[in-house]
Formats: sequence, structure tokens, C-alpha cells
Amino acid sequence: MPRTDIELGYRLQFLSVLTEHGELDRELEPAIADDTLRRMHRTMLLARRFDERALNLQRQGRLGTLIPAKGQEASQIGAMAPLNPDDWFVPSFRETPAAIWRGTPLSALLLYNAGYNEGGKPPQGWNNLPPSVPVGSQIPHAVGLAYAARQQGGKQVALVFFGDGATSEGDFHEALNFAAVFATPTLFLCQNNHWAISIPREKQTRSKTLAEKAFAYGMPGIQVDGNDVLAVYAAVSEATERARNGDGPTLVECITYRLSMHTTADDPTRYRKEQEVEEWSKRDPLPRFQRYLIERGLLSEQAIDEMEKEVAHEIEAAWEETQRKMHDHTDPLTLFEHIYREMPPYLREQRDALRRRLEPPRG
Amino acid sequence: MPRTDIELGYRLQFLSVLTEHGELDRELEPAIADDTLRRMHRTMLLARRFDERALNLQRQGRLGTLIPAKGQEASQIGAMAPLNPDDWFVPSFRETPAAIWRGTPLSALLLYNAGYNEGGKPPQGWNNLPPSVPVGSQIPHAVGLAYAARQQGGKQVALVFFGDGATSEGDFHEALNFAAVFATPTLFLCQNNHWAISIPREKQTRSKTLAEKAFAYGMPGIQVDGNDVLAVYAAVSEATERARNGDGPTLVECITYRLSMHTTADDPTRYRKEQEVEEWSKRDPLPRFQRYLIERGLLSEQAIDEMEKEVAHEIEAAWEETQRKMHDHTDPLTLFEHIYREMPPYLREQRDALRRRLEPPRG
Amino acid sequence: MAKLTVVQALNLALHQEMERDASVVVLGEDVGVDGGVFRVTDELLARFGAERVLDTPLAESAIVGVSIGMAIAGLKPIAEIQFSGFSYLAMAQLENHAARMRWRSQGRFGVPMVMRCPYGAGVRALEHHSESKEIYYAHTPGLKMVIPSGPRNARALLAAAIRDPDPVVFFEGKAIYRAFREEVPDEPETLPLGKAQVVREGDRLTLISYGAMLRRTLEAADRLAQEDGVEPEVIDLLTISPLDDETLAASARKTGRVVVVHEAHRSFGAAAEIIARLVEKAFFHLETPIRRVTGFDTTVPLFAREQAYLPSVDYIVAVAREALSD
Amino acid sequence: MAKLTVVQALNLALHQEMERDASVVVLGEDVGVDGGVFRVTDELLARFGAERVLDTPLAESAIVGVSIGMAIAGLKPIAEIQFSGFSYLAMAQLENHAARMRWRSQGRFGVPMVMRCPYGAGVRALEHHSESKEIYYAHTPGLKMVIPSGPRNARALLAAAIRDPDPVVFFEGKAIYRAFREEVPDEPETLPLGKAQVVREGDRLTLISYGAMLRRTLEAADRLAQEDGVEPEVIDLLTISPLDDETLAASARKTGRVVVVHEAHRSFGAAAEIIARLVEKAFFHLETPIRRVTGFDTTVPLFAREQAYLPSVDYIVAVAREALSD
Ligand SMILES: Cc1ncc(C[n+]2csc(CCOP(=O)(O)OP(=O)(O)O)c2C)c(N)n1
Ligand SMILES: Cc1ncc(C[n+]2csc(CCOP(=O)(O)OP(=O)(O)O)c2C)c(N)n1
Ligand SMILES: [Mg+2]
Ligand SMILES: [Mg+2]
Repeated sequence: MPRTDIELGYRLQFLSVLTEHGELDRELEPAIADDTLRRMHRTMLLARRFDERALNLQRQGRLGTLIPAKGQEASQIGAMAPLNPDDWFVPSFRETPAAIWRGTPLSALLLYNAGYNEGGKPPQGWNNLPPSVPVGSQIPHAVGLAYAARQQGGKQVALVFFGDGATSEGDFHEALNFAAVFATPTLFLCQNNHWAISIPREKQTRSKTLAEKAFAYGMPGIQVDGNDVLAVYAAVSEATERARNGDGPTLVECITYRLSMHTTADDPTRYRKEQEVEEWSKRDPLPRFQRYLIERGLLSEQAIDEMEKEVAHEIEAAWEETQRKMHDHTDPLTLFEHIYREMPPYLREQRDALRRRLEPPRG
Repeated sequence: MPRTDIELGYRLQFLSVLTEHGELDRELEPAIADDTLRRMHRTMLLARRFDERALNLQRQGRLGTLIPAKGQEASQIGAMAPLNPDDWFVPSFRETPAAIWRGTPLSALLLYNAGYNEGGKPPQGWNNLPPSVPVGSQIPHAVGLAYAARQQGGKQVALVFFGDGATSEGDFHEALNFAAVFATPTLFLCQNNHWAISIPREKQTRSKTLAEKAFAYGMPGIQVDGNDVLAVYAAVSEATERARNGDGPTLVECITYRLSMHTTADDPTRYRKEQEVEEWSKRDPLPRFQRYLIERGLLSEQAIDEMEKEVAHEIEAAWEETQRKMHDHTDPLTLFEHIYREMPPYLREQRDALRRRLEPPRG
Repeated sequence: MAKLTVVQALNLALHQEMERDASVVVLGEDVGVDGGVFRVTDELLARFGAERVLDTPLAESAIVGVSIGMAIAGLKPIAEIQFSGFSYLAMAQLENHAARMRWRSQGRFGVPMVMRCPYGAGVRALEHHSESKEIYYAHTPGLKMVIPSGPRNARALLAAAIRDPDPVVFFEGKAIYRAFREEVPDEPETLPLGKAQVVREGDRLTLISYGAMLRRTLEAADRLAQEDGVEPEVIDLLTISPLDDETLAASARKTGRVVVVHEAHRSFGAAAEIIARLVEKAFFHLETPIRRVTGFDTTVPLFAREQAYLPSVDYIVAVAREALSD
Repeated sequence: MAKLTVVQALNLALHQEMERDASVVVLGEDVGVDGGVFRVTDELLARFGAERVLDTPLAESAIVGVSIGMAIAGLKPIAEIQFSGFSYLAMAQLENHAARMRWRSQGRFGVPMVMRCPYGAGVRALEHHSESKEIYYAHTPGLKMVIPSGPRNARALLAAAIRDPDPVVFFEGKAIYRAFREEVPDEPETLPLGKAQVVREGDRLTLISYGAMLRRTLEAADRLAQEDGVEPEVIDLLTISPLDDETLAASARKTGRVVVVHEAHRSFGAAAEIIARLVEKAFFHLETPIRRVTGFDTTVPLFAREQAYLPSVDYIVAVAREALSD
């Protein structure tokens, strides 16, 4: 009786389907329709090129602070592909590839990055939340969204993205506990990209993995190779099925890496070694997935070259459109809109006063 | 390689030294000096009677809302006895027995319960924080206190009390993570008394135990019979030694029970069965400890009777003193004190205006 | 028509709104089995079930954060924070998200939720159970801040808040929870948010107040009428934000003398904004400085001294006489 | 004597105060290895070591809560919250504990800590990086709220805040972090908290401002002097709470005309309290309503429109002319 062991029965696994060396585990290979695989690849490529192009527009001063996703495309597309448009997508701030998959026009993303509120409007037909900047603060929303879906008789799940750093926030803890207590159909997808700005994963928390934090809430957790789009797809499909069947939430930790700077305001050379970045570049999810698709006969070198051209045009067209929109959206009075559904009198007064001030040519 | 198990190497134990049936585990029996054992017992008895007396003063309308500790004396005294006066005591709101052990005059406790700020002043010579009402909010303080002690070359530890409900708050999570990351000499003592007002432990979180939540931070955790003062003493001594040796924090979960109402504003019959209370009354920590001391020849039935009389007098004397103090502390102008170390001009103006208003006999 | 306390009136509003609209849900600590520590949610669980009445874990930020998600997805959550003194734990969710989601999504997603909190001093409670920090919410664009003063308007305003398409912070004065009863119609009733009420017509002086302090303000008005023979006009704000400055300014223009009463701290409190609006809209009608009768800029003391902290009827009367005298 | 930016001046204050007092520690996200996302804590880690310069996990409530514990036990923590828009996560720790510990312990324990936050719009930043919600802290008894306007007073006020025995919330205007340089003496220098400064002597009009908006207010004053031949008096608040109303009232009594400028939302903002104090202390000297030039009661828009949200020099000049015209 004295010092008795308490059996916890935890089991934590690491899932990998396609290794960086191209070894494929046929048993775990998820069944994905060919055109879905092609769409996944095209979106990853598009997102990568979009990231690069946006970065140079930012360097030219055409866009504001950017948050690159380079290196995390597999974690995001692998997580989005199993979901339906009416499932809830709850992004953090680095989910550009996921947003593209979820029907967000490139021009809207660029418009947002150019500092226009209008860019944040989610696309019709998709249950996408806009970006959430305060780290971890969006996690509880995914619990409420999932609860509401079930409550209204729906079968939707809510998938929320957050980073390794976000696991230190109180909202992460409170939200996972709520989800477990109410068994909501929520998927907690942590992109462990090894860094929270300058803070490495090991300094963020002392636990061996982030996935195991799920156990503190009596929730299943799994760790996945986040640069292996097939593994992420498999893990999220599994968790989604559990959630739709009423078996509650899951925490999925994707091991990935931020190949670029934290934001365009950040200088990573102050805190991390180039060599570490090089190491991870070898695990780049994009070429790995391309090799797989080529071996499966779904892709060819020249198909890729074709696609590169298409994608480049698509991005340029989007930038053209964005610039046109920037011209249409010059009216500052719109900053009073959408604060409340109906504009209260004092806001109308403030708006009208601004209008009057703007009428005479400024001195 | 595909689905590989990750070895977590967790080990969670339940510690019990003296069972409710009086079985003693000699091997685990902590070495405690006789007079310490006597003081522990006397404080538990005093606290129990104080609790009862305060309750009836409250019923007479002499005191405000009270927070009974009945049933949790072993968890608190067992945790306090191993510490030194200069160790930091960070209470929640239910730690009256602990506060008594830590040199707090009964009259101060009563004065506080009578609604006088003056009652909250910690006793000289003890590093006691005053009560903290917002659930879980005091937990991070114990991390800072412990960090500061070490930083200044001290050997003190900080022990913070909180309940089962508090483990759901973000501050619990953030604080334990900080403590683990900085390896602070902090003891997290959770009194799992099975209820958070009307919310039972099982509805608070889905984890099997609260102790295992420590693992999410890479921190050791242990579960203890919280009605067994020897087991609590042993677990806290062990954790304290680890902390003093620089081996960092520990989470100790004491399994105990709130035998009384949540506060005097609460009606437990709305949410729990009398029978559950009766079951737990059989595990009352006080008689259990008394039997042990009698068997060890450190106590006798009539010694207890003697002590009961002493304790009753002590409490009455304290109430007399409290009433005198209530007479001395009628000046409302003191409500402006201790807001800042130096009273800023506008506060002085407000105080002087109040003084002027109070001078003429009120209409 | 029944004579109800504020607690009963709020409970009635909750029952009727949940009856009326299946998307209304209630969540918070002890709101279910226990019926709320003040019994405001009494019998809701028995009547509407655990799917719609959630006893939550002890976590304010999540209570509000989860409510935000629920509201976006089509529910109308009513989140109870057990005491306003603990609502600051949800401040980030309110400011960062509840108040901004409609704007951030450019109209795609609203957050029709209510955060209910008992607030205010006067009930001999513990520390943190006596605060009146409505300014935190009133200064936050995107939120509405409502504080009723009695059973009938409490019921009508809570119903209106629940039906409002935007997030509403709803403070309930503990001191008036059971202090008195009022006739409350059985039929559902609402009051428009953003509208103040002239609750006593007058001419020589305007007294502006809200929440639990309205009663003392009305008592002071009676005293002034009886003892000084003046007829003070008394305005009940009801909604702190959006502030109905037109009603306030109209009265100030009429009387030229204004005293604002609230229990919140004086500095940077609601009275300051009222003064600023009246200076903007009625300056040349003011015959004397607008005066403030408020709680002090101190922590609310433990209960032995809370009455010294709170504006008393005597204090209101005294300041009103000053205002009348110059 | 060197010409420094605000960032460099703050960095100097940190270096000198940590040098001067071994109990001063710095903690926050990215304050160590990275030197702070704005470099305000640059080189502190290298010089004072990881024991005194803590790169913390990503948790604002704990950054402040742990700081409170440190301060009680004798350290002087300087907590950096990376942007004021995230400081609401620490609101509960500030209101429930930092602001009350001295009172709760009846003088036994003070909380000599500083919470530093970059605040304000104008740098083309992301959402939540442009807020100016100083009122949340100014309305909280037990806290002091300080906002410098340039390199020299930023350095002196930060040093004073660090040495202050009570908790200070210290907002740093991102828009002036690197906008200009000033001579800053090499020797440590402090300014008293709670004191405003008349930074431009005048007679016909008083312009009151603080933080990043002071520059625009001074520009407006120059324009008024050149184009209208009036000499506006300009007051820099420096400390929002405790508010130095004597300095404000003295100027208002002299000029009779006052315009208050800040970028925070208008309603329930600092200008309202300033107006209330001046109505109390200078009413009969006022020749025209005190006017407000502030940010709107809207969410701060994304950067394409942030200049439309912020008070412009034109706007200040226009309102000042109104004030002068009646
Ligand atoms: C509450 C909050 N605190 C601080 C910040 C500033 N900040 C933005 S991103 C970031 C690091 C986030 O790290 P992680 O969660 O790992 O996500 P990642 O950036 O790696 O995608 C910080 C500190 C913020 N946006 N929100
Ligand atoms: C932040 C906060 N939320 C709510 C409350 C109201 N409240 C006081 S005690 C309590 C339950 C606490 O349960 P637990 O942590 O288990 O401690 P116990 O009361 O059992 O000792 C609640 C909800 C509070 N004081 N603080
Ligand atoms: Mg990261
Ligand atoms: Mg409990």
C-alpha cells in the first residue's frame, strides 16, 4: 500500500510515412485520390513561390511586415487536405499555405499584407477564421466552434493551428482542458518549428515532447514528421475521424522547421546558426513530396516546370489585382465600419467629422 | 521507423504512511522530533476549533464570509512543518491552519474576517504572503519568490497552496512551466479536496490524477494521502530537499476532502450527497493522527481534554482582543493608506475631503 | 406581473430568452447544478439540459474564449464570470477577439455574446468581490457596456443584450440583487441598448448615475426636494457605452447644474467621460462646474470600511447643495 | 553627452540601473539573446548574465506574475511585454496583485516592478501592434502609468520607474523609438514621476499631450505661432497617473483655452479625465470648451489607414483654431 505505482497507460507515438531519404511505409501510406495529391503538391508549390514573391515585394516597401511559412507547407497542407470546406479552420498568423488551400485568393492575402482591413475577409463558402496574431489566443475559439457545430447537429470539426511557443500560454492549457472535458470535435495542431522568435524549443518547456502535454488533459496526443505531408495527412485524418465519431479532441505535434526569418522584422542570425538551417533545408517537405509523386507517376520534371510558370503568372496576376484594389480602397472612412453591426451615434459623429476634415484640400 | 513509441519514463506514485485504519508503514515513517509532532497536533486541533468558533461568530453576524478548512488540516500542517520561517508561504484562501502554524495571531485572522484590512498584515519574522482570493493567481508568485531567493544566494524554498479547481487556470500552467524551465526551488502543493464549489474533481479535468500534470512540464509529481499528516510531511520534506539542492520544483497532490461548505455563502446540499461527506468524515485527519500519537505515547486522552480547554480559552482571548482592535480601527481615513508608499497629491486631496465630510455630525 | 428582485428578474430573462431562442446557451462556473452562486441561473439546467447550460472548469479566459467560438458558429452564449473582479483574466479575449472579430472578418463573423458579471461593493464580501471597473470595457471599441439599476430594467436590458448582434459586457450590482422588488411584466420585454432614461423630471439640477448607485442618487433627490425644495432631474445611464450623451446634454442644457455619481474609482472613471461630453455639448449652459461623487482612487477596502468608500446619500446631497449654491 | 534615439536612451537607462543596483533583473520574451525585438535590451545578457536577464517562455501572465513574486522578495524586476496589445493577458496579475500587494499586506510587501511595453500606431505594424490603452492601467489604483515623449525623458523616467517603490506601467511609443535623436547626458539622470512639464511657454492657448503625439502637438504649436501669431503653451504629461493636475490647471487658468491631444480612443480616454480635473480646478477661467483631438472609438485600422486614425498636425491646428476663435 505505501508507495504504490499509479498506472497511467500513456502511449505516445511518432508517425512518419515518407522519410527524408524517400523511404515509404506502404502500410501507413494514406489512401489519397490522385487529383487530391496533385492539388496538395500544387498548393505547396504555389505557397512557396508566393512566400518568396511577397518577401521581395516587402523588401521593395510595397508590403508591410510578413510572416513567412517556408518549410512548414507539409504540416499545413497535410492538415487541411483531410478537412471539408465547412470544417472550421482556425489559423494563427503563419498559415498562408493553409489559407490558400482553404480558398483564400492570393490578392486578399496581399491586400491584407498591404495593410488593408478588406484583405482579412474570409472567402465565402469556407469556414475560415481570419489570422489571429496574439499567440495561442485562438485556441479556445476552436473549442467553442466545435462545440457549437455539434450542438447544432453538425458533423464539422474545428482545427486550430499554433506553434511550439503557444503551448506556454495559459489559453493553450485552458482550451485543451475544456475540449477534453466537453469532448469537443477539436483538432489541436501544433507546428513545432523549433523556434519562438529567438527562443528555442528546449527553452520553451522542459517536457520531452509537446505532444505529451495532451495527457495532462486525458487527451490523446501524437507526434508527426511535419515535413512529411503524408504522415501529417494520416495523423489528421485519424484524429478527424475520432472527432466526427464523438470521441473527442486530439493534439497533433508536427515536427517541422521555420526555414525563413520569424517575420520580416526579425534577424535570425542573432540567435541561430546557419548550419542548423542548412540541416533542415535537406528535409524540405516540397522536394520530398515531389520525389514521391514522380515515383507514383503523378508528376514529372517538366510538369513541374510547367507548373512553376503557371504559378508565377498566377502570383503576378494577383499582385496586379491587389494594386487595383489598393486604389479602390483608399477611403479612410471605412475605418468606422464593422465596429458594431449598427454604427452608434457617436461613431457616426466621429466619421462625419473626419469626412468634413478631409473635404477641403489638406493644408 | 514508421510508428515508433516514444519512451516517456514517467513514474507516478501514491504515498501513504498511516492509513485511516491506523496501519503504519514504519519504513516510510518520517523522522520527526517529538515536540514537533506535538506542535503539529496541537495546531491541527486549534485550527479545527478555531474553524468551528469562527463559523458560529459568522452565524451571529459578527464576522463576514468565512472559508472553512475543516478536513484539510493534515495537508496544510504536514506541508508547513518541514519548512523554516524564512521559507516562503504562499497561501490561497483556505489556508487558515497553515497560517496559524506560520505564526499568524488568531486575532489577526479574526480581524481580517471582520472586514479590517489590518488583519491581513503578515506576522513579523515569517515570510508569509497574505491570502490570495483569485483562484490560481498566486501560483506564479511562488516561482518569482523562489527565483529571487536563489538569486540572492538564499536557500529558501517557496511553497504555494492551491486547489483542484485552480489547476484549470492558465496561471497554473504558465507558472509550473516557468518553474521547470528555470528550475526554481518551488513546491506546488495542490489540495485536491474533490470540489471546486459545486464542480466535482472529475468535471474539472479528464486526467486520472492532478499530480501527473507535472509531467507536462518535465517536473516530478507525486500523489499523497492528504489526510495522513505523516505522508504529507514525508512528501514535502523530500521535495523541499530536492529544491534546496537545486534540483527544481515538484508538484504534490494531496488527496483530501472539504468536510464543510465552500464558504459560509455556500449551500453544499445543492450539489453533493451527505453520504459522501460521512464517508470522508471517517477519514478525518485529526483522530487518525491522535491515535498515532497516543500509540507513540506522545499523547493521552486526558492530555487531549486539557488541550481542548486551553485551545478554547486561546480562541476566546483572541476574540476579545479582536473586538478591542475593531474599536481601535474605526478610522475610515486609513483606507487611503498603503495604496502607494507615498500618498500622491490627489489621494491626499480625496482623504482630506473625506475627513472634512466626516467632521460635522452626519445628517 | 409579479414583484421580483433583480436576481429573479435576471433569472426570468434567462429562462424566457433560452425558451425563445434555441441558440442561447449559458456557461460558467457553478451556473448549472448549483444554479449560480447568486442563483441567477437557477433551474436553467433542469429545464434546458447540460448541452445548453454548461458547468465549466475554472478558467475565465477559456469561458470567454470558448464563448467567442460558439458565437461565431451561430450560438448566443451567455458567459457568467462569477465576480467582475475576476473578469480581467478574460480581458485579452475580450479586447483581442470579442471586440474585433466583426471588424477583422469585415462583417463575416459577429460575436453575439454576453459576459455577465456581478459587480460592486456593499455586500460585506471578500477582497476582489467589490470592484466596479466598467471603464476597462467601456474604453474598448467593439464592446457594449451595460449596467442596470433595478429588477425591471435588469430583465429588459439582459434580454436586449442577449439579442444584440455584438458582444455586451453586462454588470449586475450585487448590492441590489435582493435589496428590493419591482413589478416585472410576465411578457418578455426589452429596452434599447445605448439609451439613458430620465427617471425623475426636474429643473434646477441634474443628477446622473447608474447601477447600484442609482438608488442612493434617487434618495438624495428626494431629500433635496423635501429639504431644499428643489426638483432635481435624475438620469439613469443604463448603458455606459455607447454613451447616450444627447439625453445627458439635453438635461444639462435645461438645468445648467450637473452632479455625476458612481462607485467606480474617480480618476479616469465614467464621470470623466460624461463631463467631457457635456463640456463638448452643453458648455455654455453650465452655470457651475460639473461635480463628481465617486468611489475613491483607492483599492476598495475590506467590508468594515466599504461604506466609507461608497458614495453615501449624505455625500451626494452635500455636493448637490454645493452645485446649487454657486 | 551623446545624441541618442529613444531605443538607445532606454537601453542606456537599463545598463546603468542594472550596473547601479544588483537587484534589478530583466525578463521577457526575446529580451536576452535577441536583445529584444526592438533592441531595447541589447547587450544586457552579455553584460549581466542569464541570472539577471531572463529569456522567458511565451506567457505574459507569468512574466508579470513571476515578476510580482521577485519584487516581493527583494528584486527589482523589469518585465518586458513585447507589445502593449498583449499586456491584457497580464491584466489580472496587475489589478489583482501588483496594484494591491502593498495594501493587502498593509505595508509589509511592496512590488517595485516595471512593466515595459511598446505602444501606439504609426509604424506600419500588424494588428494588435498599434494600441494605446493606457487607461486600463491609469484607472487602476496602486499602479503608476508613465509615457515618455523623447530620448532624454524616456531615459530619466525609466530610471525613476525602476527606482520607484511601487509598480509602474511604462509605455514606449514605437513611432518615436528611432524617429529622432536627442542629447542624453552620460551620467544617470531621473525625472520625478507624477510631474508634467511645460515644454513650450505660451499665453493664448494650452495644448496638452504625451507620448508619441507630443511631437505632432509641438509641430502644431509651431504652425500656430508662425501662421496665426499665437503662442500656444504646450504641456507634456509624462505621467498619466498620478496625473499632475496642478500644472495643467495653472496653464488653463492662464490661457483659458485648452486642447488635449492623444492617440488613444476618445471615449473614456485620458483627455476626459484631464477635462474633468480642469472643470474642477479651472472652470471659471475657461473661455471655450476644452477640446479633444484623439484617436477614434474604432479598432486601430491596419496600417494602410493608420494615419487617418491618428491625430494629424493639420487636425490639431484646425481644432486649436476653433478653440481660439470663440
Ligand atoms: C500573446 C502574444 N505575445 C507575444 C507576441 C509576439 N510574438 C509573435 S509570434 C511570437 C513567437 C511565437 O512562437 P510560436 O508559437 O512557436 O509560433 P511561430 O512564430 O514559431 O510560428 C511572439 C513572441 C504575440 N504575437 N502574442
Ligand atoms: C479567478 C477566480 N475565479 C472564480 C473565483 C470564485 N471561486 C472562489 S473559490 C472557487 C473554487 C476553487 O476551487 P479549488 O481551486 O478546488 O479550491 P477550494 O475552494 O476547493 O479550496 C471559485 C470558483 C475566484 N475566487 N477566482
Ligand atoms: Mg515556433
Ligand atoms: Mg477544491
